[in-house]
Amino acid sequence: MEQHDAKRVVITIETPMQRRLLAAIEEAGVTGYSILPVIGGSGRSGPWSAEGQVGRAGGMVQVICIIRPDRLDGLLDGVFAVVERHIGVVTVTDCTVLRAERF
Amino acid sequence: MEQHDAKRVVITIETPMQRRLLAAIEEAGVTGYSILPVIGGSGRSGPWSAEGQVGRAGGMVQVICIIRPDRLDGLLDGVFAVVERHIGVVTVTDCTVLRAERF
Amino acid sequence: MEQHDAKRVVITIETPMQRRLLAAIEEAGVTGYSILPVIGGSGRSGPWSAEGQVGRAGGMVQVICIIRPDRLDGLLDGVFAVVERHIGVVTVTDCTVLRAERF
Amino acid sequence: MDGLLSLALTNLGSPLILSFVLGVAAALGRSDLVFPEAAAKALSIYLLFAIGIKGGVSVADHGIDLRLGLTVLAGVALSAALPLLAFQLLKAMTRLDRTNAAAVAAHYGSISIVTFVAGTSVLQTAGIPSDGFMVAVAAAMEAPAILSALWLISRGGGSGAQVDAELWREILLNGSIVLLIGAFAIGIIVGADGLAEVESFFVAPFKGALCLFLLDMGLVAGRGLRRSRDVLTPGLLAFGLLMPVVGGVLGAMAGMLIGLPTGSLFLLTVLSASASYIAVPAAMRVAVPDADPGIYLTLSLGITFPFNLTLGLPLYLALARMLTGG
Amino acid sequence: MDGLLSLALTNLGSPLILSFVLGVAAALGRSDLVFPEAAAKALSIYLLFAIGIKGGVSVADHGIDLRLGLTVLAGVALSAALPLLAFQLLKAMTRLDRTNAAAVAAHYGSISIVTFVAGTSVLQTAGIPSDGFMVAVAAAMEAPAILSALWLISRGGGSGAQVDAELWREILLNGSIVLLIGAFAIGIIVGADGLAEVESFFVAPFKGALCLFLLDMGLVAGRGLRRSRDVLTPGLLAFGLLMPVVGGVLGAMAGMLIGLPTGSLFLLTVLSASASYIAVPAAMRVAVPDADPGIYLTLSLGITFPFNLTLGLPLYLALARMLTGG
Amino acid sequence: MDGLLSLALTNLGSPLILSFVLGVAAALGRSDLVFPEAAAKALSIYLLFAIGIKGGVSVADHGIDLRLGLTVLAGVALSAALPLLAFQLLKAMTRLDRTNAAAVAAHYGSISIVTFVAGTSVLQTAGIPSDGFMVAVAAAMEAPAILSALWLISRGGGSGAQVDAELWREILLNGSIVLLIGAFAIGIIVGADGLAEVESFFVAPFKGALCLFLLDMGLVAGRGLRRSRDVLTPGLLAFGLLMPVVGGVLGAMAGMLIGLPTGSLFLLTVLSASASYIAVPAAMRVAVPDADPGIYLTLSLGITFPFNLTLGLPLYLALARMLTGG
Ligand SMILES: Nc1ncnc2c1ncn2[C@@H]1O[C@H](COP(=O)(O)O)[C@@H](O)[C@H]1O
Ligand SMILES: Nc1ncnc2c1ncn2[C@@H]1O[C@H](COP(=O)(O)O)[C@@H](O)[C@H]1O
Ligand SMILES: Nc1ncnc2c1ncn2[C@@H]1O[C@H](COP(=O)(O)O)[C@@H](O)[C@H]1O
Ligand code: NA
Ligand code: NA
Ligand code: NA
Repeated sequence: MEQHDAKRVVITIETPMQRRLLAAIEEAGVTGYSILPVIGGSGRSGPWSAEGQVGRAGGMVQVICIIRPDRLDGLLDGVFAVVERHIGVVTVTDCTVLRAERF
Repeated sequence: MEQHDAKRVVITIETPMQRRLLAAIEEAGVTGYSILPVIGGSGRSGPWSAEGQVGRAGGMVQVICIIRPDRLDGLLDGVFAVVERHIGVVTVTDCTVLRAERF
Repeated sequence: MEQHDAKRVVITIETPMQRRLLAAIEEAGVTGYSILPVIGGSGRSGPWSAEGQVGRAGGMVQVICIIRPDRLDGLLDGVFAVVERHIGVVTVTDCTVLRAERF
Repeated sequence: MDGLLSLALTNLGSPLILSFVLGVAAALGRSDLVFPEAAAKALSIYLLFAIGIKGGVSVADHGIDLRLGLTVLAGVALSAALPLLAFQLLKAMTRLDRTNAAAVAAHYGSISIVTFVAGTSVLQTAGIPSDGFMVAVAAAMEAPAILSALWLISRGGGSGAQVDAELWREILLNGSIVLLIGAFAIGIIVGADGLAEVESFFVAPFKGALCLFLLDMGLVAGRGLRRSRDVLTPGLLAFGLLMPVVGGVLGAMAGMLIGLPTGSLFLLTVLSASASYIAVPAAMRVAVPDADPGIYLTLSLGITFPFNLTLGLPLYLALARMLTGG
Repeated sequence: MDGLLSLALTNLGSPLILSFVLGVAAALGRSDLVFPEAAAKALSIYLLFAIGIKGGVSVADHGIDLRLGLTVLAGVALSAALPLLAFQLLKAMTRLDRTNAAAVAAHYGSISIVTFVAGTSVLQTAGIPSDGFMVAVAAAMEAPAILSALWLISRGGGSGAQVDAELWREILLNGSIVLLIGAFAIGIIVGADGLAEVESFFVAPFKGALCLFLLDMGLVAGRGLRRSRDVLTPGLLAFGLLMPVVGGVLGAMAGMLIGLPTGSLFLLTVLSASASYIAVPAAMRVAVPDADPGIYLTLSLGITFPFNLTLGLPLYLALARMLTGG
Repeated sequence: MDGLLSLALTNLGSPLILSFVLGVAAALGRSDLVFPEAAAKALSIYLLFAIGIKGGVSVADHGIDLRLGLTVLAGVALSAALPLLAFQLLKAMTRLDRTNAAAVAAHYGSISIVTFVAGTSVLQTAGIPSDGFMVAVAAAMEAPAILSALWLISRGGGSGAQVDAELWREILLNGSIVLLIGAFAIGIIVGADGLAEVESFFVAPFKGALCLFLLDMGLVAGRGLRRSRDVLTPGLLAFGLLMPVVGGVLGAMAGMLIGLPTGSLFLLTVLSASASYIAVPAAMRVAVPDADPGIYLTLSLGITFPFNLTLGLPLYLALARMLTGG
């Protein structure tokens, strides 16, 4: 099966910032992403869990973008502008994809 | 800790196709996978969110298979037959695992 | 955007062991992780699904740690002690991160 | 006509419809009000079980007669025939290709159980009785439409639809049908005495629970509309408003032929007028992946469902009353 | 015997049992009917809270006497002793190794709160009163069985069980116990007046809510059975049907010794006959990871739970009536 | 004073408060009792809808008068002014920097709808009527406090808060406000007749449902406290107990000026005394990410909410009675 190089960008961010992050992603010309729920975690601001929340203020989501390598810089710039002052983790991994025409 | 090379195959697919995808994976001789919920996303067919659904038609799941590198081609062939005409994203990443005897 | 090398460690483990795994992770000096729900899967002990459960005994979660490469061995040792006798899958992937000072 | 208007106003002023309107408004205003997916599913299980058991108990009370069989048959025939009609209308009114037109058509032959439930609620408010077996008719009308649509597609040649035994099992044993028919059977077995034991859970709070469910349906419909504005051509919009009326009239005529009383004739009208947005979309995603869900979901959930709920129900009730003199 | 049969039929024809049967049937037929996990958890919180508060209010009304203490003691003793008996039976009837046999045994010493709840429902239908403190007995019987099983394993040498203080805290403060005992205490404090305030939430709709919960339990049990057919040897199956009866008889005898009246003796029988499928499996996964959950979950949830619910309850009631002349 | 004590005891002995206490205790004891997130959200939708529709129906019954407008105005003024006061208190009592102090202050100007709901429940038990429009006052008080806090921050220079039109839309159309006001409008439209249709869902079971919700709030508050022990300096703790009383007294005085009767004056007191833990934290995360949620959530949810629920409510009722002679 033919595979093509791509980048897998995973952004873990607070739920209240989700809408803004997606807007930034789309502005960077990336229209493909998937959102996964995060039910708990820990970081510099201590541990939290979805069950320990009443509002959505404390929750997080994971946004995954599979992109062509040449779009990486544009995406990261846009994402960073949103994440900069907020908590959130951004990782980039090399991967390969089937059907490269879709990215 | 000793680590062994492996492949991490992630398939994002519509919920109505989940049963068929798992059958194809098993037919390819892969018996290990984990399923993660996807709560929203965007692609060529536009954005969607789990909260904007009444039925299961629109939802997606992420199926993750950790496999020995030599099983990759068989798995991708089987997966592709299911995903081909359907929406869905397939990525492959190199990784290492503990306890290689399990894969 | 400047990126830094890191390791992405993903541990899929039974819910009843979650608390012990997190304790082991923290003991290894790693304070950053995110927990994602797993809604089903299959392995040597056969297939399962979150909907087929009454208690939490059968469920699984995915714990993701992004760490500096030099912390990998310590983390894996701690994790392995917990996972050893239990079902659970551990994978390690190379990745890059923004804001390395956070890890 | 005056009666029709006041009927429409009564319907529009009921807590049920207002809850739906609130949901649509919140979604269009992009409020972050959301109904957890799990809660919506749990509510729909509750509603299906409640309506099923009540239908079964009513059948246990009144006995089974020939009407039941005839009405189920009529339902199956309507479900199978309406897609053919819808397909012709779509060819005439819109530019959809064969695949998309057939996929949309399937939805209009099948039914929306929530519209049905809202219909029973309208009957209850108006104090009109109906046959308990209409629940079974509803279940019987879910699937035949899918068959017709697949036939329409295969007739057109092309890559065709991918249908296997597994898909048929999924369609016929989908959760809603199993729950509806299962609860119906339970109702027949336990009868009025059995229902009395669980009345304060399944009967008394029913309407209030339906309010919250319709609030969620409103949110879903509103969000769907916001997202798919571009999809909606005038032709599609007109179809989404015309087809339920056409289907409803045919359903009412079938009810006349069988000699159904007002309440049941009304419900058969409602079933024929309503369009599926749960079972059929799932089947289409598997069997006809090339059809665009943006089109069929927007039509059935964004246009026809709100139309039926607000204006359709009083219209169909007036029609049923006129036809039966009830 | 005639009375027993009619009792069994009444039980089988109740909405509760039929809902369970519907769930099992849907799962065996591989319907995609699913109950959202969150809804099932919420329902179980509701049921535990309701049964706890009602028990507490009843204790507040009738006062505490020596019987309470004696029955709790009897419950603890039964919970600790039944695993030893179950272990011997398993050794005789099956080929399970020591670890798996002990893990299974733990489940049969502990209890199933849903079976208990269904038992109170049967009593209510039959119009037989019972002591409110039986809720506390249920809570007290959850954990001792685990201790016995761990002792059985450690006695056998080998790698042994991994038990630490943390695990004990988890077992003793597991959600069900805390909720049951907490609501029980609330019931004692607020008494009948306090209960009246929340009656139309916790009392009236209780049975209907239990229907939906049993529907889900049926789905879970049916799915479990489908998946683990291979695991079930004739010996295991026989154990899963025999052990509850043996446990129930011992529970009934203990109740006789204490002099419990019909209702409470019945409930002690039910608790002894029932097998855990929530607290004990979780504890076993942590402490005895080598034991196969496919075996103990299939037995307790797939065999013993359905048996108790359908045939066991009427049997135990007949037994309780016979023994107490009630 | 004797009356106050017995009032406090009645409140502490109600199933509502005891459920909350059970939740706190379970969390502090690190039980694994958890309430599924989806169930908590569904319950809060139910509670908001129920309280909104009841308020609307009551307004439909009694008509609208000048008092409504005046009270809404008073509410807005209190919401905008209390943060300024809170900010000064924080500067005097704690070492928080400007950003954190302003973020905390915002919470105390805004309101906690659950505290409000518990307040209406206390009124109902005491048999004291209140104005239905207090629901609208609650909604009106949610947002102004945020504005004041942002002004406090921007006045201090520095990087400042990031506020855009999008954020304002999110704040003003947040789910709770839309639901509360929407259900309130539905209540006004459908009136008492409409409410009667859904009474056995929205009215009768209300208190019991609130019990379960408070159980969850207790779990959340307890868990929050366990996690943030280190954050809580004596100064912060004192502020968390003092500020609600100060806010409450100001609210009561405003109510006196308008001439509100006992019940409504009590509710205005409760709103002023309560602190937000849903809408404001979300807004702060977006606009003032540098402020530490550990501080403001611990204070409002871990200290002030439990204080208000247990001791505050009877205190404010005694105050309201004293001031109005009611
Ligand atoms: N190293 C990490 N690996 C995985 N997730 C992390 C990591 N650091 C932070 N997170 C996630 O991001 C959230 C906020 O992190 P922080 O801003 O460091 O408090 C945490 O609660 C985790 O869910
Ligand atoms: N580039 C991508 N990265 C991550 N997820 C994607 C991507 N493209 C599509 N998806 C997911 O797959 C779904 C369907 O994609 P599509 O078939 O392009 O509409 C989307 O809604 C996303 O959840
Ligand atoms: N190769 C694999 N890839 C992904 N997930 C796996 C794999 N093997 C096991 N799992 C997950 O781990 C669980 C337990 O695996 P096992 O111990 O092999 O039964 C499975 O149910 C899956 O959720
Ligand atoms: Na139809
Ligand atoms: Na037992
Ligand atoms: Na306030």
